[in-house]
Amino acid sequence: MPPPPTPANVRVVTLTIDGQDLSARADETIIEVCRENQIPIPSLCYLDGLSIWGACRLCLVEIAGQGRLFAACATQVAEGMQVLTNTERLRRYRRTIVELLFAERSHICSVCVSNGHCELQHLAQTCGVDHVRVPYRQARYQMDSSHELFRLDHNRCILCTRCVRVCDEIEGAHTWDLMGRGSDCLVITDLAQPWGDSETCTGCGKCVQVCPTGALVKQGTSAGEMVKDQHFLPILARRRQAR
Amino acid sequence: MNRLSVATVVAPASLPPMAGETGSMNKLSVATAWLDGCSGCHMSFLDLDERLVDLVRYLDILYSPLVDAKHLPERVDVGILEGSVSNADDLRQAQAFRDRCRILISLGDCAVNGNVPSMRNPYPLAAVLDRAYRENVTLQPQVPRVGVPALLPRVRPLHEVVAVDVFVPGCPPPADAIFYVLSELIAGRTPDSTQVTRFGA
Amino acid sequence: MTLLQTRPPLPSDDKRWKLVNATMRRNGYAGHALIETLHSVQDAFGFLDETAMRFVAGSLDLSLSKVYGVATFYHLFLLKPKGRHACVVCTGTACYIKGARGLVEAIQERYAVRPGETTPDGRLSLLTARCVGSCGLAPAVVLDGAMQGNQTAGQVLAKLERLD
Amino acid sequence: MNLDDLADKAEEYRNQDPDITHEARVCMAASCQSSGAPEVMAALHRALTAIPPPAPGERQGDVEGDAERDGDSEGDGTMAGAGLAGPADRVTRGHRCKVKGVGCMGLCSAGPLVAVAEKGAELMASTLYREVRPEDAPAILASVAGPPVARLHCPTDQPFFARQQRIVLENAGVIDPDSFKGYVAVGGYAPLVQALTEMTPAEVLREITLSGLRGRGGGGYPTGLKWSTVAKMPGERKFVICNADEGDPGAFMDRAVLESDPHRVLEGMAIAAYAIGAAKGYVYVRAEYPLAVERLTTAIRKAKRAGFLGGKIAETPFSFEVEIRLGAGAFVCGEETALMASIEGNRGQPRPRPPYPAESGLWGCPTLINNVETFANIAPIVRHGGAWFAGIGTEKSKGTKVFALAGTIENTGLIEVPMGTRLRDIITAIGGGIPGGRAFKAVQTGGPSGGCIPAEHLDIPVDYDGLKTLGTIMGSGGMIVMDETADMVDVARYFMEFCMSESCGKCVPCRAGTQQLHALLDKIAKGEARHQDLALLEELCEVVQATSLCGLGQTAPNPVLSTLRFFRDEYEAKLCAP
Repeated sequence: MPPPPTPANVRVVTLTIDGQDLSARADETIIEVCRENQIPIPSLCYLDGLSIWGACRLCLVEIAGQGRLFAACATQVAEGMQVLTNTERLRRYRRTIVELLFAERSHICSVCVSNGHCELQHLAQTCGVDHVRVPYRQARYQMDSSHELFRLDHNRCILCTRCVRVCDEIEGAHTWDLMGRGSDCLVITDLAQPWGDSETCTGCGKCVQVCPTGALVKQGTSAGEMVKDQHFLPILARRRQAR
Repeated sequence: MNRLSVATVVAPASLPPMAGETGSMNKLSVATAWLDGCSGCHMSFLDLDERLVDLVRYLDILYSPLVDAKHLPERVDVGILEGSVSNADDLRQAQAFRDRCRILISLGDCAVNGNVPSMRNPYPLAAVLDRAYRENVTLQPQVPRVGVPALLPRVRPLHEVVAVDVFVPGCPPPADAIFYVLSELIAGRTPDSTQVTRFGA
Repeated sequence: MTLLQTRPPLPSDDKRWKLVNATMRRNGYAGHALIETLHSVQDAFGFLDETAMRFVAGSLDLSLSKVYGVATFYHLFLLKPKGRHACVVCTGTACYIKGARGLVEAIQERYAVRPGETTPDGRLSLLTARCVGSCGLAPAVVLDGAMQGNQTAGQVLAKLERLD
Repeated sequence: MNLDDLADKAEEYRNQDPDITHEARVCMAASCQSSGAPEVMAALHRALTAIPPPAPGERQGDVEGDAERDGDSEGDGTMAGAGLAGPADRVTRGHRCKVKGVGCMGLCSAGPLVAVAEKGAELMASTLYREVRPEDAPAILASVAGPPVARLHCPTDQPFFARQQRIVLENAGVIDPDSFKGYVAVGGYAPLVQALTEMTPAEVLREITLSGLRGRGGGGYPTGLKWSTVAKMPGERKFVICNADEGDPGAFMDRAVLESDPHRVLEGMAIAAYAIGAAKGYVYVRAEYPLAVERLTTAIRKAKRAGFLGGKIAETPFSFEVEIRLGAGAFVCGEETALMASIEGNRGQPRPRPPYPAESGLWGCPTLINNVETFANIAPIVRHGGAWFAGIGTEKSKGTKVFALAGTIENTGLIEVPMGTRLRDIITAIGGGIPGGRAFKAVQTGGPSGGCIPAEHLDIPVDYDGLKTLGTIMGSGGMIVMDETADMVDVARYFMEFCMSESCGKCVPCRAGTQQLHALLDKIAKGEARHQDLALLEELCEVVQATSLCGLGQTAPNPVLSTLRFFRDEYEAKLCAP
């Protein structure tokens, strides 16, 4: 699919990413430019087609002349910008963040229906996480199997809010939201009632498809069987935008 | 798109030649044991099949469930532990391995991250024992205490109780991954197992 | 195409709903009035129950999960009724340095309630506050709305014992 | 209305009760209220009426309380049952005295405080009484015409008062915070009228920039620069927000300012709105400060009625409305993007910046956010000029700073000192040192985002940059003093517990990282940690600091890093064998 032509009022800028000279539309974010140019940059909360959340902090990059780090998903490119996406420091931070996620809840890959198709699991491998240095919290979270089609396992949720956003922004139901705060945050449907009792859920399953882990899955899948399909998202997002 | 699949093995196609093919003096001594695990990682080791024959030219397996020796030698080059640390015996075994092995390998998800055994951790130990030995038992329910090691309050990955040098995650780690790790050690290099395996692999 | 939103009727003829409704009306039933509205529900009823959250969500045209998400984000909002008496121990830095933890522990031990909980008989809620801004009186306790400065565990327990 | 008209008004209000010569001012700020000020106030009223009536020919004091000061009988005397109301006046030996509720006088640990002063005199010129009980009322009133009551006397020439320089707090403890006329009488709203009638917005911006004022909320961002940026932003709708979500445990400066001089803050906001072109403002204030909310509400109502808020202020085309928004117990809402999310009725979760609020803030419009103390500095700057303000303080930190002194220190309370005052002066001279003969160990500044300063650095001048070099921050102004008995690992754990439970849960490093840091500190405090735990602690601190989404997470490791820097031995002493 050819990229859409640049609108007349948007400038084109040149920048370097990891030493590569690139051009980009001024309204693009760093992560979009990276993805276009096959520069790998890890992310979990970012998903093309959904609004920017900026919370997983995995896509942080260094920008020359700036003391702090910037989230590639939330930072627009600028003329002459020099971006580094893969420094030793960034790799170290990313590794630690992935470890923090693994330690926060119980992600036991071997018995997960998403085993082999999980973005968190994949990230652990690409970020070089062969073990988790911080202690596992071992808190106990519930499962919700009340929905006839889908299942929610809070133990595997990383609170990326992709489900919340896709439900609100694409499906328009806003069945999902977050409750609580800090590590007590949970994704909820309606007034934190069982998913199957939800009056607002349309059962469309978009939340399941965008979920990066095994937190939201189809009923009836067993270990390793849950393969997600997100191809609908950019298409629907573009069509919604067009209106 | 197969970005979620395990990377292809990059292990050396053949093992390095050793100085003086017959010189067993240069072999790496190896000890293995399983703690709280299913032995699947050891089975995966056996899945090396004919490559085992190649490996024993470089390795001396001195102590293992796979061999007859009953005592862990005082000094061992490479220790390989499968399984999580769940009871008092596991803890003793782990400490003994650490004391006596130059390089300690944490093999498989149970050892690396607690895996299935650690799923009891959110529950108090007493509740776990009750569930297993009283609630689900119809005949003479009782918690065994004699002749079995006491369970630790929490199941822990190996590196939480002793220092670990090499981590090989996977449930079980593929035979190729084990082969790669051992080959690298034989060649005197530090293996990076994320090239060949991952959690849950 | 315009789809008109219909606002739900007041949940009952309890006069307090009119107060809640007035807050929403004053804000033009705009979604951004959610927190203001939840404050007025809590002022009127003491806590937020499901009926109230459904009514507010319907009136402001917000989703149920959003209302619940906001209500549980802010620690001041209670989803369960408080006890007849509320004992708030300030755990701000000054109070902490001067022994607030001891006060909490003493109450916790005597009444078997943890901070945020209410005794089973509904008599006493133990709460902690981040800082009640009376650092000059540390450690401070707010008992049923009245500030008590420079407290010891003995003093606080004695006061709690005297409550009905 | 021009400045002359306002000056006439002020003169009129000052001379409203020409017979009154003295005032007995009772501190009715929250701290004194909780130590019994309302009872003292009532006793003083009773004592006034009990004093024999004046000799024939002298005017009978209006014991019922002049129903009003602001011609607003409904408004005054409605204070929280606390009764700021009902000033009564009576003659005592040729002097006429009235009882008046005022804001914070500073020395909270000695409350309830009562000051007897000539009408309109500043705090320093008053006779101050400490720890006043209701039964002391007759003696205090008698002292209006006689010598001070020695046993209650709290000299105002002691360093606690003498070493202060009150700009932000100049009216605190002097005027009745609920009285609009009282504020105008001391020159209030003249700077606003001056700005509206005699200055262009650009001129206001120039004075603020010239003053060198930096944000008092903690960051120390140059106020003039912030205002200019918002002013330059395109867009019809802009907003001014006053951040009164003072959440640092151990900080109560903003609360005292709002409770003592609310009009001052509103005036600062109005001047800002004029300078940047905003027509609407919000004060986001903690619901935990009911008294501040009430006084602010009263002030807004009265300012609006008098034409200093609302449409066509001072008969100029400038309009400015202010609304109060209540927080609901979330520390993170002090972060500006979280605060705006909360005003919009959402969960108070921050979002990545840029875009900064100046560009895209409340409902996507350019928004100016300053804290209470920053706004309280605006009126004096406009009145005396930016150059005057720039003459106070140090090279890079101008003006004064209000601090809340607390912890194990003799004088706890609120102080205002010029920037650059040595920390030692604040603690030993103003604060009166450590009670009980114990030794000073450290002072914590900047709350959960700050750090601890040990004894060997007490000679540092307190300003934004000086504190930064010691690994702490100015913060909003909390200063917690700790004596030798303080356990620094425990202090670090306390602050980490705070950050952990106040983390909004949005970004991973803050949500999960503070959890892990707290667990590690707990392990160390319990003596169960090893050397590698300490190394992990430091590494995690770095990650949380560098990768968190907002200031809460980015600064959460500060108390740990700072105590590690100065008290590492305490950590190491708690480690068990490696």
